[in-house]
Amino acid sequence: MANSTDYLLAVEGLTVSFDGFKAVNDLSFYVDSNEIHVIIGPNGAGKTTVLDLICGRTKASGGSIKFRNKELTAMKEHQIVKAGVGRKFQNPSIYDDLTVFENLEISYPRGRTVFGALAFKRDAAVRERVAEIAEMIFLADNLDQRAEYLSHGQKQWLEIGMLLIQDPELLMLDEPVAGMSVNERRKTAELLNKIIQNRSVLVIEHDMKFVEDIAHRVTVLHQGKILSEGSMERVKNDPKVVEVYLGH
Amino acid sequence: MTRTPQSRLVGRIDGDIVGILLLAALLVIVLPLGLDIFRLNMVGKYLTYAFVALGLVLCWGSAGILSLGQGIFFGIGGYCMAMFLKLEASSPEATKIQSTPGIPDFMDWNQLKELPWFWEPFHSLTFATIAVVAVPALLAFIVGLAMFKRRVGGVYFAIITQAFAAILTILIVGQQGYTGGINGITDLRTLKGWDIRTDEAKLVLYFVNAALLIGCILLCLYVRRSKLGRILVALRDKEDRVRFSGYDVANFKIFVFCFAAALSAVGGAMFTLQVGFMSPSFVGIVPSIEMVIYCAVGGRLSLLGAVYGTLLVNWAKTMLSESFPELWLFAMGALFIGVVMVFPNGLAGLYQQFIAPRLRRTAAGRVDEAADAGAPIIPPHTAAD
Amino acid sequence: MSSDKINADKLTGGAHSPLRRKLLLGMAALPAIGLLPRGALAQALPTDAVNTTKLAVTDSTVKVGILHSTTGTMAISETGSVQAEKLAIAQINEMGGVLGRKIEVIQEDGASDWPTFAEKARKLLVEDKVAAVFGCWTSASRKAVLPVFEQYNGMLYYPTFYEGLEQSKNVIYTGQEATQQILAGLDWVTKEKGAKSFFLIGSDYIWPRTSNKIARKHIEMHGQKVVGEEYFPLGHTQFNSVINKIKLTKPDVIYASVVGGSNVAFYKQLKAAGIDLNKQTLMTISVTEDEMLGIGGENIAGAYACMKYFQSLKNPNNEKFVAAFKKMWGGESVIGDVTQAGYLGPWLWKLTAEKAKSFDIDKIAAASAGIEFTGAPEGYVRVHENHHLWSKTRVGRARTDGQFDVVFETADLIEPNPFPKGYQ
Amino acid sequence: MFEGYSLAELGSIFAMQGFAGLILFSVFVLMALGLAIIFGQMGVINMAHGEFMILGAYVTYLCSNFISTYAPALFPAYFFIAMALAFLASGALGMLVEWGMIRFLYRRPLDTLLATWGLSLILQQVFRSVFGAREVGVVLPDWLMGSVAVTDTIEVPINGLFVMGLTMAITIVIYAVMFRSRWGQGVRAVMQNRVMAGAVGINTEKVDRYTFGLGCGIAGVAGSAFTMVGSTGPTSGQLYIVDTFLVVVFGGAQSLVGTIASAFTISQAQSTMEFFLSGSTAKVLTLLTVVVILMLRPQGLFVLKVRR
Repeated sequence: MANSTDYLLAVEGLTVSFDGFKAVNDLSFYVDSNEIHVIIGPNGAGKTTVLDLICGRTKASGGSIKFRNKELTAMKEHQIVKAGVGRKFQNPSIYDDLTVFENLEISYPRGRTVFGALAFKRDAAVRERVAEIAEMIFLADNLDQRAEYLSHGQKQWLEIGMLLIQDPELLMLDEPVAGMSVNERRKTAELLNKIIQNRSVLVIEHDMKFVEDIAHRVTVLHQGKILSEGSMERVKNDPKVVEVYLGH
Repeated sequence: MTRTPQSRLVGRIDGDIVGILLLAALLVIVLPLGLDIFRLNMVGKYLTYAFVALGLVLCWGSAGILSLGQGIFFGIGGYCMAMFLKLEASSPEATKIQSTPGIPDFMDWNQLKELPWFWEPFHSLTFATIAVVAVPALLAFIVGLAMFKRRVGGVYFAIITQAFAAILTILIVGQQGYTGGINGITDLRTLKGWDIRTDEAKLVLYFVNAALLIGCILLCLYVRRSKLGRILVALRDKEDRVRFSGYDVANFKIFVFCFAAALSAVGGAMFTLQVGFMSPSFVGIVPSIEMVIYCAVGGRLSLLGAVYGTLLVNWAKTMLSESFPELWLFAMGALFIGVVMVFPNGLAGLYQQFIAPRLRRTAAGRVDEAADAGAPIIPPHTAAD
Repeated sequence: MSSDKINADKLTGGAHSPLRRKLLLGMAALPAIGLLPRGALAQALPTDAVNTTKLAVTDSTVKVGILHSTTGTMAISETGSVQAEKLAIAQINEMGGVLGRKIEVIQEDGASDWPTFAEKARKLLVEDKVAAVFGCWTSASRKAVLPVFEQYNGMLYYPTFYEGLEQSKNVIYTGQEATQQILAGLDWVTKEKGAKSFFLIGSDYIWPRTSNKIARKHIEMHGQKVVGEEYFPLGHTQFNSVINKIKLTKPDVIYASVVGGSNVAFYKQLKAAGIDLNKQTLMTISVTEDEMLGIGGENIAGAYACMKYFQSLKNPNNEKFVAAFKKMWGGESVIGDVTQAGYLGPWLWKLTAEKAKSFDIDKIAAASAGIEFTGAPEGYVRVHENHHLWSKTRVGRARTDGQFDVVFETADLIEPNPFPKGYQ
Repeated sequence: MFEGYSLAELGSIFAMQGFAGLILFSVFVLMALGLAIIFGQMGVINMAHGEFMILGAYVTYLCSNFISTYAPALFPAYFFIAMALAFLASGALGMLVEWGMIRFLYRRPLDTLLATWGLSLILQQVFRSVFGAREVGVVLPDWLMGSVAVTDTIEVPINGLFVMGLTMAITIVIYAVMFRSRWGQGVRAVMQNRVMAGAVGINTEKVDRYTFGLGCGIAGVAGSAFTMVGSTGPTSGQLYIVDTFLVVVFGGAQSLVGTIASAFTISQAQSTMEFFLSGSTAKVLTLLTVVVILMLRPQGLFVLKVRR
């Protein structure tokens, strides 16, 4: 394998074990620029762990993760974010005690050091950008509302908004439509289609309909290993995948 | 209160500022007029604990970091000031009966023949004043760096800070030749020749203390209203989200811990000045936890609440132990339990829940809305009587 | 002859000493105010005359303060002093009070907290304007209130044996300072037990450290050896390691100044480790009858304690005192050294006020030197010019029932020497 | 410091020193076991742990008085009765506290810390009002005091042996209860996933209450045993709290083995240092070492690596 790649994200030989149990085992996959890459797989396949490894939440036991040829495994979480990787959690992870405006503002990529934050001014640029994002995530009317009072779907959108405001090159979404109503789901797909312009997206999703709608490429994980990879069409017809999903 | 959305403050007079002005009026006008110098000095002493409570509002209330070792910083601040004052009180003339004149009396009793090196710089008031803030902040920085960078938090942090308080107490008590031991550093007399024991001096120190306190409240308010303040709240709620928004979370925790330490230390220094001595009994575990309850009673989220909470608890302690000493521990214990179980947001929470809405309704009918909006921020029971 | 002497003698049947007679000769010119009826006494000494500094004195009453911890960790120790002081005041009132005025007590709780002591001392002096305060127990609390008493010119009667190194116009120290307590005991144990080597062990704070320093100097001055010196944090409860060290160094005498809860653990573990105090000499300066309650007599029996008073002391004063104390506070109560010293406070103050014919602090302070109290349970005591007491030192041997057998008593009163030359 | 001692003397001293370390170890384990269950398994910070211990000590005191007055024949064996009663008293109070207070505070560990601190203040004052401010002396049966002479120079304190035996017995019982019984399985299930455990039919409230009661009951037994080596007064409990928490945290809160290993490490370190250095210095160094190690390895000595 080459040390230097043209891929935006190159995951090679990635392994992590918890007390001997290999949650991710010698995993390799690549994400191109402007590609929407979906990871699917049954429960416990190690999907969320992969995202955790990329964003630095979990430390790898072996292997490498290169983002634009920079090794991420040696970086701290906030450095990874600054390098251009954004991550959305499975459960909406937003600040309940702050307003929607403040939630977005905190993610605004300025004043991220201690003294930068102390001196941070809420100037016009900030307000405009927050308004712009809020518009995009359907929360323009809720800016002054405490985030805790948002509906589940709105919270998911807010978190996506918090990522968007940072304009990451790689956006990682962990089950963005889980627990949403049909209407919300439709709007979310619309939102995702809007925001995936000019960036790569790595998505974990169970909802096959949704995956089919958006995926450029699909990776199927099973027991920490890749079971199958390729277009949705190809994956769907792979007998190994069928067995894992329907078998037992 | 600071969490009121920005837009609601527009077009209204800032409630926090009104609250602070009212507190200032209480401290600078009402109390000095209503109390004799003896009681006023007591209030002054209580107010030094309010600095600690303010620090805890930021550290614990905002950021969710509960330190059970704030007494450490209060104590170190107090000791730094006490070292300067003790050196001034130990001039060769004043200590000529000692076998080594010119060093503090307790050193002489412990056969020290010369001033230890780390005491030397405390001949300078400037150095001592800087040390009051810098030494505790530095210590907090080191502890914070070690713990927060390794993501020690919550309960573990609380227990480790508590262990530090225990260690420091044993050290101070054990190294009596250098620290004055369990008796502490006592018999402090003058500050640059100005006798701090007189009634006039106590009055002046009271006002200095009150002014410093108001200044520190404003400083805390600035911090809380800055983006940093919102980040602290954010990391209390969802630390990972903050981390994955590109912040080095540990740095923010270290900052707020150091800030709280420095605030506590200012309180300690003012304590030494007003009470006239410093002893290891303010460093240990028990005073450190008591200081947490001051903050909790006032409301761990409210800066002003913390000040009123401190005044109220201490006033109650004095009153109860004067009339029913047996009851004091029961009352204190009940306060701890009550504040956790029944009103977790303390006095400030009660105010916001019951009094503020009623006042808002009343105020709504008036023209002069602004003046009334802040008026009731004083809880019905202050230490004024 | 002054009334106080008569009354005190009546109550306690005090013994006469040559020195006292000398003093009485000097006082012979005083009018016999003691013979006047009570109301007349107050008239003979109008309030304006006995109180020129606006203390809380009326024609019929005088206010004093009692300032001890009744809550917190020190309450354990200080309760006895409070009881003794109240007993003394009740007895004085029964006899007609001081200068014809009944004593009224204002009691404040120091709550085992030193600033609280300072605060309450200030309250007693500034708000209540008491004529005297009986109180404090730990050195730390005394150090905290001392500047207050000096600033507002009050009078403190301090009952605890302590490390010395202090002397104030505003304090009368009714307990022993360190050299008084220590030296005679060391001499006794040397002579009686032929002790050559000592192991010093104490709690880690100023009193044990200062006391051991004095002890060490004295031991080394006499060509004996200190084979170990150890301190443990207050509240420490594990002594097995140091007990092994003691076994290794085999000292002739274990010299202990461990206090509080540590005390209990120390003696229990000593016993459990097979050190029989009937064979191994142990001398303590920190265990009184009060501490024995918690330690349990069976754990410490055989140890020697060195102080100025034991409850079992045989003299008429003490028998009356013990009976009165038990009558007032219950038959279960025990009386330790500090409790007795607390009892002296009000009496000494009364005697001084009557000698000075005034409650004024300055006059009391000036008149204190030379005051003698023949009714003291410990026997005759006299106030030194340095405001400490001349007193005898005794050695008692602990019994299983929680009392001591007094095995030695110095022949003469020992002079208090709070700043001992050669021991610092 | 060893000049002038014969090899035999040194040998026996080291043997006794080793034994002193073991006694300290047993004391630490005994203090920490109850807390390890409450803190480690339930996540509750019980600052009143020391007071539960002292309650056990007071029960022992009452028991000793009662039996020596009314049934002196039983006196040699009273200690066992006292320990059983101490377990019941502290356990019952623990369950009451869980019912009245703790159950509202799960998920808020820092708040349990404050509330139980308040509880400890109240208990202290109750002890003071009931038993007086002074320490009480607990009279022990003669066979418990004294020592066994193994050789001429090595003497082993009987109460030390007793504490060690007791510690071992309690550890085994706890291990059996927590890891070998159906009930222990239930406890662990509830602690790992409350909702799921409830769904499969475990009465989570009851499990909580009994677990808390068990932890407090063990504290009571520990307090009862400590009347042999320590003091019994209203505030004696506070002396133990920092040490106890450090032992539990240092071991890695969830692990019983960890608690025991950490008690062993800390006790040996402290006992050795106490022998070679002076008492206060040893204490400071021990605490400092533990704290520094905890800062370097915040999860404690023993911890399972788990997925988050």
